[in-house]
Amino acid sequence: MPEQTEGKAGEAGAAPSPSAAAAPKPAAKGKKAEASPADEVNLSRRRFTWAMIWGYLGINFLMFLRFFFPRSLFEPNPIFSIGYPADFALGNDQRYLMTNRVWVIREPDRIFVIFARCTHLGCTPEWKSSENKFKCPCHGSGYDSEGVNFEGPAPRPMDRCHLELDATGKITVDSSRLYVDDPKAGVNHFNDSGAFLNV
Amino acid sequence: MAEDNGEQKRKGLLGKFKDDAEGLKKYVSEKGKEQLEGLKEPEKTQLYRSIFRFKHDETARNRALSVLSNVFFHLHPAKVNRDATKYSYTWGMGGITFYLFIVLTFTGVLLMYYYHPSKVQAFRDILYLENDVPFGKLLRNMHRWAAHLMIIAVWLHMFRVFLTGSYKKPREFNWCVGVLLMVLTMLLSFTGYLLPDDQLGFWAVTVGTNMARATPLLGHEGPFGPQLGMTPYNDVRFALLGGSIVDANALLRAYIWHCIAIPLIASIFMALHFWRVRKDGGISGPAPVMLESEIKDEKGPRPVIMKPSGMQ
Amino acid sequence: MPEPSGPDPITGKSWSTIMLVSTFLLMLTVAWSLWSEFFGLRPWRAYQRDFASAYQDFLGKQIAAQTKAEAAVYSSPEYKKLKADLDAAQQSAKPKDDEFARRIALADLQRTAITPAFQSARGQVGALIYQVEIIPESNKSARDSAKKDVDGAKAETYEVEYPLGDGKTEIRKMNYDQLNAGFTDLMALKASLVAQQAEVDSSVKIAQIKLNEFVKEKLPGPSAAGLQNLRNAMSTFKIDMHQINVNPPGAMLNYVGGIGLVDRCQSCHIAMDPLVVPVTMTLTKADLGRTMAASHDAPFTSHPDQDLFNWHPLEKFGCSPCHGGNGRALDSAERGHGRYEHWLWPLNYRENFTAGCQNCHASDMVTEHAEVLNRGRSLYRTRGCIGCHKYSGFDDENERLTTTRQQIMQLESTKHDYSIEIPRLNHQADIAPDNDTAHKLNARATSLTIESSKIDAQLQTLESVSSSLMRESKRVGPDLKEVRMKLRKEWIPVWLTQTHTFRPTTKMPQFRLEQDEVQKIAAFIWQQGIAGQKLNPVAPGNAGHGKELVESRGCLSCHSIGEDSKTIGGDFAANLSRIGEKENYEYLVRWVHNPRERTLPYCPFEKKDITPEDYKKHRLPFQFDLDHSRCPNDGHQLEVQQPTIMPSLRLSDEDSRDVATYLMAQKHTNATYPPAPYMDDPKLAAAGRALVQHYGCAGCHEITGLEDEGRIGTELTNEGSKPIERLDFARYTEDAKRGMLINGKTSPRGPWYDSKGFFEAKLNDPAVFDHAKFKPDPMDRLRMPAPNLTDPKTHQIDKNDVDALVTFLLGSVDPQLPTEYMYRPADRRHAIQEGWWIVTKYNCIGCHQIGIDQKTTMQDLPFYQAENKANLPPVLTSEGARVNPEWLKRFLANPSLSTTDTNKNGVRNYLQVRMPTFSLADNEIRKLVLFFEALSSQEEPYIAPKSESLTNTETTFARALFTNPAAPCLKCHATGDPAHDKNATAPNFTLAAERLREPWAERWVTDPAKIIPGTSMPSGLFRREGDRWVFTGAIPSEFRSYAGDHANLMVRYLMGITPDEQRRLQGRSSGGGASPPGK
Amino acid sequence: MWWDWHQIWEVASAPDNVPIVALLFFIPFYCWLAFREAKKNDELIAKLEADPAAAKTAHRKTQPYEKGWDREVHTWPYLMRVELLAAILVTVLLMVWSLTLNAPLEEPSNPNVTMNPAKAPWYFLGLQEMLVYFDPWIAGVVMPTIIIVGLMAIPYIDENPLGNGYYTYRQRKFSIWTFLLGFIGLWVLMIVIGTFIRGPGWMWFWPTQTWDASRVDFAVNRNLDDVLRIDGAWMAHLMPGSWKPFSGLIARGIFGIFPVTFYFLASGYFMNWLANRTAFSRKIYKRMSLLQTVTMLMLLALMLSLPLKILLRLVFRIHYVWETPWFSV
Repeated sequence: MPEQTEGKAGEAGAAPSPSAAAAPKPAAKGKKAEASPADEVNLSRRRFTWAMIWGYLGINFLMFLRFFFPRSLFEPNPIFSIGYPADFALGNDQRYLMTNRVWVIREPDRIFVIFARCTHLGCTPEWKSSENKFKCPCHGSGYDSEGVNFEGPAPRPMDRCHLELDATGKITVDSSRLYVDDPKAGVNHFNDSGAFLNV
Repeated sequence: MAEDNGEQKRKGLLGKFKDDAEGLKKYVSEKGKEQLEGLKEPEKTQLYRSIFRFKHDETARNRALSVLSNVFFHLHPAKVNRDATKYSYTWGMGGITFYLFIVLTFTGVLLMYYYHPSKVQAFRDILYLENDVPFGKLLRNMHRWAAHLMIIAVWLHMFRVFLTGSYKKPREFNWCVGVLLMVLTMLLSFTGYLLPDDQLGFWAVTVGTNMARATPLLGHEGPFGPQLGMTPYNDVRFALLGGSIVDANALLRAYIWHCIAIPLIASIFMALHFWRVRKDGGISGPAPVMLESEIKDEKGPRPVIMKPSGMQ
Repeated sequence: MPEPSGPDPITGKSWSTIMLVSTFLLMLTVAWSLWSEFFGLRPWRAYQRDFASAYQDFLGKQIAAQTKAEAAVYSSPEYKKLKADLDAAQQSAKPKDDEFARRIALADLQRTAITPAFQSARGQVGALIYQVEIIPESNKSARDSAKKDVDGAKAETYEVEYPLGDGKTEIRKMNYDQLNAGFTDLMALKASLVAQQAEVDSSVKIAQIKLNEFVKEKLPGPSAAGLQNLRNAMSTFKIDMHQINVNPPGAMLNYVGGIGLVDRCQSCHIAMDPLVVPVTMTLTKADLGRTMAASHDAPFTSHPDQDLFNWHPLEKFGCSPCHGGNGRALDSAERGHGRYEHWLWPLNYRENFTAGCQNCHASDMVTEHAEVLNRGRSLYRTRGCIGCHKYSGFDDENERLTTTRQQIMQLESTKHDYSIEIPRLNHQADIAPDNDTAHKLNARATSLTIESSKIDAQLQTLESVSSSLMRESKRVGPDLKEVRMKLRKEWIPVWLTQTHTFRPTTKMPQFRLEQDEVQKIAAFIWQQGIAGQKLNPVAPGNAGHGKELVESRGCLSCHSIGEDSKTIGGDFAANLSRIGEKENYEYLVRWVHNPRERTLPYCPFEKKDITPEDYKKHRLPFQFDLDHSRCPNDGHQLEVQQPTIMPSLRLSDEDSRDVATYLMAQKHTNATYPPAPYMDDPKLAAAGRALVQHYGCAGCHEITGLEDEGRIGTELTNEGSKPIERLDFARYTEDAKRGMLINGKTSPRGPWYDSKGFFEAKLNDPAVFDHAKFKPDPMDRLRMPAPNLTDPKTHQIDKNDVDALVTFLLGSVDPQLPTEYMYRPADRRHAIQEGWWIVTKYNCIGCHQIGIDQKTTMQDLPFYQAENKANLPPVLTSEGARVNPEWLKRFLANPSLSTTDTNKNGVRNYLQVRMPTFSLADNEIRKLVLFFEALSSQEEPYIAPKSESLTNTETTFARALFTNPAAPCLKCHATGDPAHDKNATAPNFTLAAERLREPWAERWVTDPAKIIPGTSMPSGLFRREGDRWVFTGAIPSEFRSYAGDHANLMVRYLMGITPDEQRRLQGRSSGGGASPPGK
Repeated sequence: MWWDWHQIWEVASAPDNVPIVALLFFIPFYCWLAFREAKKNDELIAKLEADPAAAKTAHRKTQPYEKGWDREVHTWPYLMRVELLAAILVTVLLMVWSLTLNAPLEEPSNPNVTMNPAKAPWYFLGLQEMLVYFDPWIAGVVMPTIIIVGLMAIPYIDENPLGNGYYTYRQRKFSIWTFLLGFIGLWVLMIVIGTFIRGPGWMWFWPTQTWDASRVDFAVNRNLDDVLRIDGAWMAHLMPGSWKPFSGLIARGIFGIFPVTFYFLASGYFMNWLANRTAFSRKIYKRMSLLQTVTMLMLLALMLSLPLKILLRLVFRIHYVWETPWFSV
């Protein structure tokens, strides 16, 4: 004896539902006379029943959607400490490129952290110390020593990470909070507090 | 609205626009209303009809069609013995089993999204499911309990079929298929037992597969096994576990048996099972009782082999 | 056709109702599942809501208080002044500062102005240059034309609207080079400008810093504003899961314990989240108006030991690696704490928290911040657990010794084979048919000869190693070979039966022995003792003087004396109260004189004591000590010392007698001992031997014939992670599972079927799991004796001791963290780690203060209070920086610094208390020296700084200073002249040269109190004058002109001082001579 | 410790045992349901047998029927609604179950620590229990195979044309009893034993007896030949010297054949007798072909061998009845 899934219950949805049985129409029964009670079908109740079945399926569907978004990941933690400001000499520092995909830039007056992602299509540019610029291997965008684009298709300078001093005076970087400078959009957050540290 | 335009000509541009707007408004409101009306009965929409190729006024024909023209339903006959709908006769266990099988497939597939069949991760993935994945715990519980329920359902189904003698001619073969399906069900559950890679599963499977050591001829501890050169590394148990102990390979094998191989085989047999139910004359009963007095005596020579069915 | 009597029961019945009901149920279940997903499994939401409100109230109060405090400070004159300074500084700096600011801004403007032009120019030129490069050198013409293009591009000018400041701009035509130059120049310019600006602002910065420091000092903790921010944050506090995702960047997916670790503890213990409660703040339940009693109604305290986070940052360690528990489970406290059947790493209970440290700090003897654990470790050692239970890292000299011996024997056999082989080869060579076979054979022979000489070298090393190990290896209990000389016969059985009543503080555990067992064991112990070695009788000494010695020489920093409330002294060694009842006077005299003295040396190879006869056989004098430690029979290293920790105090024979006499008086006069004739029954002894082996007495004691007995107990190195199935709860398994205690009460913490429960039960009563068992044969019973954990005051088992040991055991697990988490430092800290093992082994801390705030046993003794504090042994907190390691080695080897006159302290012979001779093994000395150097972060090896010798003027000046009335050095410092040294309270200068490190000496003379607070050495002898130290006292006129550093001069002089120089000075020294001034 | 209710609760409430507890209710309920139907049918049958005339015309079902009712009803909706309802109710049950009970998850697997008791999944506990009475090769391999084969053979050996498609007891006494014995007695019951009776060390604990892992009980098992003192001593001197050492072995090996063969003959005879008791069963029996008969008798004999062996083992403490170097029974 075969069986129907919720799915089928679904398609059956708008078909005359079981409770239609309450109203076998003479047409349906052919010439056979039949004494059947409660001739009119309680439509609202029928709809309500089906609504609940659909509702159940709907909610389940949503639950399954939620199911695909686990509460914790084991991806590298975007928040990390890069030690004391004094650890960085003038110029750019490659130490955290491999582990965190960032360059730490120390300038006479400030430190900031460039997120090493080309603003064109998201490749990781390389630092060409000879030409004193970042060059993107994918489509040749070039950025100057501050990560500001000057050649190639890149639309805007590379983004900068949020950074702040923790209680012990170490620099904490959060590469999930990025500061954007987009001349076209006319926004520049590079000078927001948190986009750089004064030293 | 051609002649509308005709009139428009004489009017000013502005007025023309006004009227157009008016017309549009009217048009939209009217049509909209009537079509909204139409939506009250979704059965009448084209969309709906494109899916269900029959009308839904409750005529015998449509009731038949709704079953026959539906890929899922049509393994039912259009009409059934009026008493076959009686729960006291059918117990509905076969159906429930199938339903549970589908539930298990759903939940199982979802669980697979988070499960790696590897010694390092298997156990941790279960923890992950329990603690980190929304509804993961619920799904795992459902999967497990549905599996247990399915086994009970299968047994009761068999029990019922026996008690109503529904295995008798012409349903002998389908009974055999049923028996195989039952075995497969238990194997499904058994292979799934190992997957969390916890003590419970590990030792259950160890105990279970250790019996295979003793397979006559094929197990390295079974009768005449050693004489045939069976060792822990070439006997049937090894074939089951992919190793001499329950380890990474065993886990992977269990996983594949559980998620792909057995479900596949089972579904084939299920198809067969259901098809045969129809072909062997639908659900077995309740049939009209037979009387002892009506048994015809055997005629003709008695073959020593079992008699082909139909001889009576 | 007939009408049916009724409606068709199938087609005629409507199911709508039941359908409705069932679908309704369906909806209910779905609602339920949603509820459980979002609330049922999320108890922490309630906690957080609760916390947010309570915390806000708390912060409110804080803010009020803080604002008041701040107001007070801001109105204080100091603050006003500093503020004023700051403003002034700013004022003065302002014009220049603004100027720079303006120019920097301009530079930025200009750069932005030329950047676009420059970028396009650079791009173009770059591209063209590439074009040039790809044309082969050979094709000159093409190359040139290409070059031209480049030049063209370079020459091409761009119009730049170049800002000139205050809004004015000019149109400049700039070609590539100009742009390039301009760009780089501007960058450089800006850099320099910024630098100059910083220069200008430096005064401001300084003032600012001063101000900040002042404020920080006056107003510790977060500022009112900060608090306010916190509070605002809390008012909009988002109820959400707080988790630490321990997954260091760049790490593999599976990290801590093989998996990315996620700890959610902070979701309930929300105050532990530094983002919620800053590390500079602490929060207690009391602060939030909660009581400790209701334990997990509000888990709202901040971490009690915030310092730990400096070395154990949360983002690296999370919570559960140290504390245990199931860090991710949040659906209930029980599951989160991992306190359910199938979680292998449950949360440690409060009293065992420090168990977690052992995970990584297993190789420490002393771990900071982990008092309980440390106590556990030292108990494990001192209470003799180690005697039966191996624990890797703990006192394994014996094992190492055995392996060394095996190596030795193996090498010797090889050597022996060679010695046979070589002549054989030579012989064959002689009879060899032809030359080159002969050569071959000879060559082989010679190579073997060389080989065997190599082996000799190896053997020598191994021998020295084994002798060193033999010195290191100590036993917990006394040597029982000398029992006949030492003990009163009748006392032994009494001791065995009532160990803990006779001496409540003894280390020896109480064994559970049947009376006959006691007799057998006692008999064996008695009869295995060395017989026939009579000690010649000694006259009794002066008990009174003995008492003084015991109290003054420092015996009491290890030993205690007196009973119950009258007990004084340390608990490191035995309590001497009833020693008189058991000891034999002559033996005691010998022991006090030198505890390491042995009656007969023991040869580990022949496995027997070497008797005078053996020596006679080889015509050797019967003399054995550390310098004569080779066996007369086989030349191997002998055990020539008592394997006891107790050092020699180098007392004279008289003193030893006096002490012994005094000690012999320590007894209960009314104590009686039944005669024990059976002690001489050889049959009993034979049975006794088996028993002694069975109970593993040889683990702690040296016993004839059982010297090499191994440890009988299970190894406990990984006891903590032993699966519960392997811990036999015997008849109590079910009770333990159901939380019923052995005494029938219900256990406060519910089921105790876990390691903790087992350890506790076992330590409280080692026999517990024999209860209700039927074991008529005592040999079947559990052997573990009752360790002495009773608190002598309460006579109850000291719960703290049990907790400490349990903590230690719970922490002893197979490593679950990646090896890089293990604390195995390679740098100085390693030396410190190593050193503590020895320092605690010999109880150096009984007399010396080594750790900064560590207390010594001695400083609490009644004889060292008030003015007697000066008689305490030296504080060693800066020893590493103070002394020359070479000297320290010598000193540790022989603290009297003299071979002849040893009855004194080498350095501070003015002290009553005596630095004893531990006859440490070289290995130990090495470790100790490194330890001290590491403690005061000194480099190793030490290379003395070169100091230029004094000119004559300097010498005379130095002498003048030295004898200056303002600095009566020789008043206190010893000189070697007995008359003078009577009142000396400081070391002799003649030692300085080889003992002290110059830099330290300089720091010392200038400000001793800074190095050792409360030292009797006067501070303020020198005052800072510019960059040099100048003597504070009156300086003789002729030296006023001296430009050098006085302190340095003084030190250099001291380093060169000789005895007769000293004598010469003594005459002149105003404070010198027998009578200090002021008398 | 006796009367330990906590123990029972512990076992019964273990999440994985819930299905078995459920089984304890399902089986009786459905048996009751089935036999209620059977009773009705049997009464109807009796009536009709008594009155052949009526038999010609009567509506041969217990289910009510009246003229004018459809003999067949539309699957849609009349069957569908049953199925839909069943689906919904099962879903509800499942959800509630999953929300109230968590699927067990124990310690990470560890080959060095065996759980005590180490139990197979509940639905295989029958086999595991069989392991106590038979060698693994029988309990673990032969028996399961025979069960499967036997089940599949049923339709081919059951020659009773009656009771096809309706519940009846009278018309199928023999087969129904056999099946009940097999399914309930030898399968479900064994599972229940394996779950509730078998404690640590697979020892037999009566309900309300504490599962004490440290319990020690005396269970020496002898082979039948030991009991009968078969040592082949007398054979020894009929043999060439080189064989002598094996005489005992051989003697036992040969001896074992007798009880086994005897059992099969005896049980076969017994079954035969059983199957020939009523006139009806004789009739059916006559219809069966030789092969059918033999197969049936074999299967029945094998089935009965289980309870018999249980008896031998538990009561007479007999380990093997037939011991050979290669296999033992």
